Amino acid sequence: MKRIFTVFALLTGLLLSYALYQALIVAPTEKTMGDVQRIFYYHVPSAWTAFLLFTINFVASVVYLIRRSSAADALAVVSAEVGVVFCTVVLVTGPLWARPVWGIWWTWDVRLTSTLVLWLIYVSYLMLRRFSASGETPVLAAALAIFGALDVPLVYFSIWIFRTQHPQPVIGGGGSIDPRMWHVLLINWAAFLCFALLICWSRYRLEVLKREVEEMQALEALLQPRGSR
Amino acid sequence: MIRIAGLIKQFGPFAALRGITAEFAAGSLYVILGDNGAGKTTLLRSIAGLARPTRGSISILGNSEVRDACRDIGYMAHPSLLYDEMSGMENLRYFAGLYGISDDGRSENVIRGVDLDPALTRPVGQYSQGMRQRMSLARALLHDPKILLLDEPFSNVDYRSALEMVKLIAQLRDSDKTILLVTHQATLLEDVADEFVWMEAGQIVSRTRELKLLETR
Amino acid sequence: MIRIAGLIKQFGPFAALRGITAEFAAGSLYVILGDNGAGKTTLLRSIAGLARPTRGSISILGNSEVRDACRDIGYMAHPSLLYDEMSGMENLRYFAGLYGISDDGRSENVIRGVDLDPALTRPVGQYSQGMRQRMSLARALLHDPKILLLDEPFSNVDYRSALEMVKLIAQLRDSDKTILLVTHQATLLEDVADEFVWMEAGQIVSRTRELKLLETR
Amino acid sequence: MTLSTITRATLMKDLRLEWRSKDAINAMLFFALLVVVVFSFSFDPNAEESRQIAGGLVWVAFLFAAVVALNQTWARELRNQVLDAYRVSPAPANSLFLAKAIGNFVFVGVLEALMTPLFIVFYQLRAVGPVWQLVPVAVLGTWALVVNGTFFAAVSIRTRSREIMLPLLLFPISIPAIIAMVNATTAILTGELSIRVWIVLLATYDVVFTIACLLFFEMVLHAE
Amino acid sequence: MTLSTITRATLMKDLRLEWRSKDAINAMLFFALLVVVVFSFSFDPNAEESRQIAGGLVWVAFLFAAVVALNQTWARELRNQVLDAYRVSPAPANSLFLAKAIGNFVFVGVLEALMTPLFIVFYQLRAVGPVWQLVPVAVLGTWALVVNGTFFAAVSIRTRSREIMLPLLLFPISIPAIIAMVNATTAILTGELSIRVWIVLLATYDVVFTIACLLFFEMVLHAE
Ligand code: HEM
Ligand SMILES: Nc1ncnc2c1ncn2[C@@H]1O[C@H](COP(=O)(O)OP(=O)(O)OP(=O)(O)O)[C@@H](O)[C@H]1O
Ligand SMILES: Nc1ncnc2c1ncn2[C@@H]1O[C@H](COP(=O)(O)OP(=O)(O)OP(=O)(O)O)[C@@H](O)[C@H]1O
Ligand SMILES: [Mg+2]
Ligand SMILES: [Mg+2]
Repeated sequence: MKRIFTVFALLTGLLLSYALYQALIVAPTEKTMGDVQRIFYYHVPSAWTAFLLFTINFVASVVYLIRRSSAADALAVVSAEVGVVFCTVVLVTGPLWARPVWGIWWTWDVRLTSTLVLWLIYVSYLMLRRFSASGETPVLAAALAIFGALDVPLVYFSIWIFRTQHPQPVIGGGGSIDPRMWHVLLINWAAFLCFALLICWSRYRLEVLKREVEEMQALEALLQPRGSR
Repeated sequence: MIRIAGLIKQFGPFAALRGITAEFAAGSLYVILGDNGAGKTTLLRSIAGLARPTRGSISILGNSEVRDACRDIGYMAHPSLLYDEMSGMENLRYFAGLYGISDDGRSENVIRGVDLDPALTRPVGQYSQGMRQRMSLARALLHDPKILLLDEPFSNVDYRSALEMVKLIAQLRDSDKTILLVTHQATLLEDVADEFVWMEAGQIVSRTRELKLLETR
Repeated sequence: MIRIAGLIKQFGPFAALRGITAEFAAGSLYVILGDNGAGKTTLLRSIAGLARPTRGSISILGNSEVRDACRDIGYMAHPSLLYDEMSGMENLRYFAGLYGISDDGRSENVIRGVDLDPALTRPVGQYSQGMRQRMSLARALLHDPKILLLDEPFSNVDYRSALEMVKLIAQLRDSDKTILLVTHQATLLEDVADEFVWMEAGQIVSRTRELKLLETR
Repeated sequence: MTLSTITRATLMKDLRLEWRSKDAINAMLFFALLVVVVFSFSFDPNAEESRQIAGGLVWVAFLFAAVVALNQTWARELRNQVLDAYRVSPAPANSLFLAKAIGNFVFVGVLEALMTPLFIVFYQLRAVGPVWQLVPVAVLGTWALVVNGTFFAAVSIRTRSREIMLPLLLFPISIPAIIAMVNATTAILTGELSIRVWIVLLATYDVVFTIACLLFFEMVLHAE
Repeated sequence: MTLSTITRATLMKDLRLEWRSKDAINAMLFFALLVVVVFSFSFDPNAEESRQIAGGLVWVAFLFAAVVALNQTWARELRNQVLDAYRVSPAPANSLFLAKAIGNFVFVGVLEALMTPLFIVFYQLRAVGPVWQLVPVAVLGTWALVVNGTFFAAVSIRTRSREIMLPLLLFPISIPAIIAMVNATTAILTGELSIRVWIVLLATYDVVFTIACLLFFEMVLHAE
């Protein structure tokens, strides 16, 4: 297992470097935006990866509620944490891109706002886990995760009708995209997916280990004699 | 009839109950004794379904899921489990509703049974401590449950009323209920208890028919 | 030295204390007995300055204004008067500050005196009921007051610890303190009490040197 | 012993106690009054302009007032651990939930009924669109706030620093409802657009989350 | 055993309980962000009017934070009747009051410090007047909110006569402070008028009510 992990880590490193090379050197420079546009290769894969992780969080939460398996709960925490990280990358690269291109850091556009709301929902999920004083945090957290997932389509829909009432700064060109760009984008996405998987994997192992240690400690406490208090 | 097997309850790293296996039969009064922090309250809470066992199983009247037997359990806790802002009668009327009991007669009788006046309009928050304790017992008895879990019912209750309570409890026992009673005033129950269950550090260390204070330890 | 004259305390139309006149001398342990709702707690609260007498006067160590003597009063109530979220030691450290006591040694000693461990990091809210009760006694003793008002200190405390507490209280009495102790477990104090004060319906009905349970009424 | 009997009994008890103490309504009313005044000083109550932002104004005031009330919902049940008495009883968890949610709906509803005339007077509002439509918007919107709020208030009492936790959990989930309420209200006041789509959105939100709350509340209540 | 030692000890205890872990600051930051986002759905932040109402907007947000904080100020002291332990001790009543008021001030102050940059970034606010003047306005205004709020929160828990609607008591008293805060902020943002008079008003208000609170708090605390 350990060996597979190391090999996978090396492969991911290679893929990431290759994708970086592709993004910075190989990909053609965009005509109107110039080199800033290269943020695209980080911005978009991060977003897709974050969406994927949030989906995993939802599925894991449902499974947890049905099976009450500790593994599903661990997976839910891990995917939410890593998902929030990637979502944060989107929220940071977005404004970095917006500033030179639109001249402002932020605007209340559909895509931007819905991403922000998504981020807020999952941060509140992590907050709940952190602040819970209950012995059954996973149950409360899983309920919140499901509420959050139910909310996402409504958020997107509401913001979509809300903000398109007025003209908004338009993202990208929409329409066509240079096939070479498309190619680089896919490579980057593959690299990001591997990277996310890698982090999730090690974070998951850490989480499982932590739980095992806690269980050991509890067992130890059981076996040791104790006073009344 | 309560059957407990290998019950362990942990709060984080701390084990409050460390492997309890026991049976409690109907028609008997069990008095649970033990030092502060021995785990008596935790045991009762587990049986009542308020604390989830970390390991082990509890079966009540044949139900392996405690919730299924909740209609048969009467639980009296350290805190009063009463609304301070309402009078005793108002409280009982509300709780009776939760058990589907709609006539006030029953509530009034229970209140009289613990030697209080059902006509008292004062809110429970203004009762004296002992009156509150008795009201709390009344709440536990309200739906005439088959199993009674009483956590220190005599604390703060005056001597005379405590004797009355003992009589009441003995009667209940005789009407075929299973009664688990935690107390530190074991002498009050010397004559009526069927068995004394000694707990220490989360375990049951002995069960005796006679009360031998201090000597047992 | 406490002097009470014609003390009346009314809650709206209800008179909880109806004319109490008494003196309590230093170096004595007074055990106050009486039915639930007799007014024992109300009496202690009036002496502690928490309830304002409707009529009558209370003088403590010569101060006719209770607030002036507050440094000399240690009060233990039914509720714990402790922060549930802090550990025992943290609680005492804070309350020590209110009395201008800055060294931790004193707090630690007091906690050990009630047979608890000052190193316990668990918050008081997670203590067992009896542990909380003892912590509450520790808080009352913290500033070594000349007058101790203890409202049912033994309730929920296990038998062995209650005996230890009695010893501690006897020692305190011997170091010239005035102790007023309300309890329903009078037998515990049979040998150490100087006087038993019987209350009934807001009045002191008798004061005896010996304990005669039930017979007196 | 049906769901509705217990719901009614619990609701009645809560309303009676609230009537005696007036805790929640006091806090809400104070806050809402302050909000009206604060805003009235911060812009010209020029009819044209105020109509544009009044929808947002009103709902922000109600939202925050609701949070203040919701925080108190469970406080009474926690004192003396009365909630435990409910948990050991055979009463269905959902009847408690419904009672609390309906109770909060009544509080916030009363508040809205009291505040609306104030807003109208202070800001010289006059709706251009059909005013009666405000009623369904208010009902659906308030329920949206209150149903999730009650649920998350129950979750947040299981956490440290519970007061601050409620808005943290509630606001992100409520965003679609807030958008819909604000836009529908603005649309009615300015009479510019149809509110059909917003009503549909609100109704969907209400249905989805009421079902979700009813499905999960038992779990939350019986979590240790 | 001076007033300030006990104030410090009490304040420290409260802050420690509140902040038990550094998560608290994260929670507050998140809260601030949420409030900003919620407002953005109620008002079009890109619109020109938004600068006109920004003064009011910001203060409503702060007010909300303050109400959340004030609501829980005394709750902890009431559980297990710890307040009684304070009342039987020789510690001066005012040190308790000051500790609570300062604690709330810190809480609300931190939130203001966190929210302000967020408002600026998200709403593209740009003050025309001298920005540094916002600091004294915020400090004086927050203290005004907090000092009376703490006092009246204590009154409302100590007195049995809840019948007097507390808001109706507290509300008129707070109005001058709110007018001053909002107008001063708007004046700074639009750069139109001098804020001298508002600062003087706020300072007077603060001094008068701090003194009044300190004079009467002992009475309130020791009322039965
Ligand atoms: C300011 C914060 C921003 C955020 C939060 C944000 C968020 C997102 C998200 C979530 C996606 C993936 C969603 C999807 O594929 O449907 C995305 C895609 C994209 N973003 Fe951004 N974005 C931001 C700014 C920008 C800017 C300034 C630009 C360029 C002018 C930009 C250009 C794009 C492009 C071209 C895509 C891919 C479009 C597509 O695949 O449909 N974004 N952004
Ligand atoms: N929620 C909790 N978290 C952590 N520890 C707990 C919790 N509840 C109880 N404990 C601990 O478990 C032990 C047993 O507590 P329990 O209340 O069952 O004791 P008890 O036998 O009822 O004592 P008492 O006679 O004083 O009431 C105690 O040491 C207590 O501190
Ligand atoms: N705040 C109050 N308002 C109204 N009545 C009160 C209040 N406090 C106490 N009483 C009433 O005064 C009487 C005496 O109460 P008190 O608490 O002094 O009794 P006690 O002797 O301490 O009883 P116990 O042994 O049960 O603690 C009781 O009938 C009680 O209901
Ligand atoms: Mg116990
Ligand atoms: Mg008493």
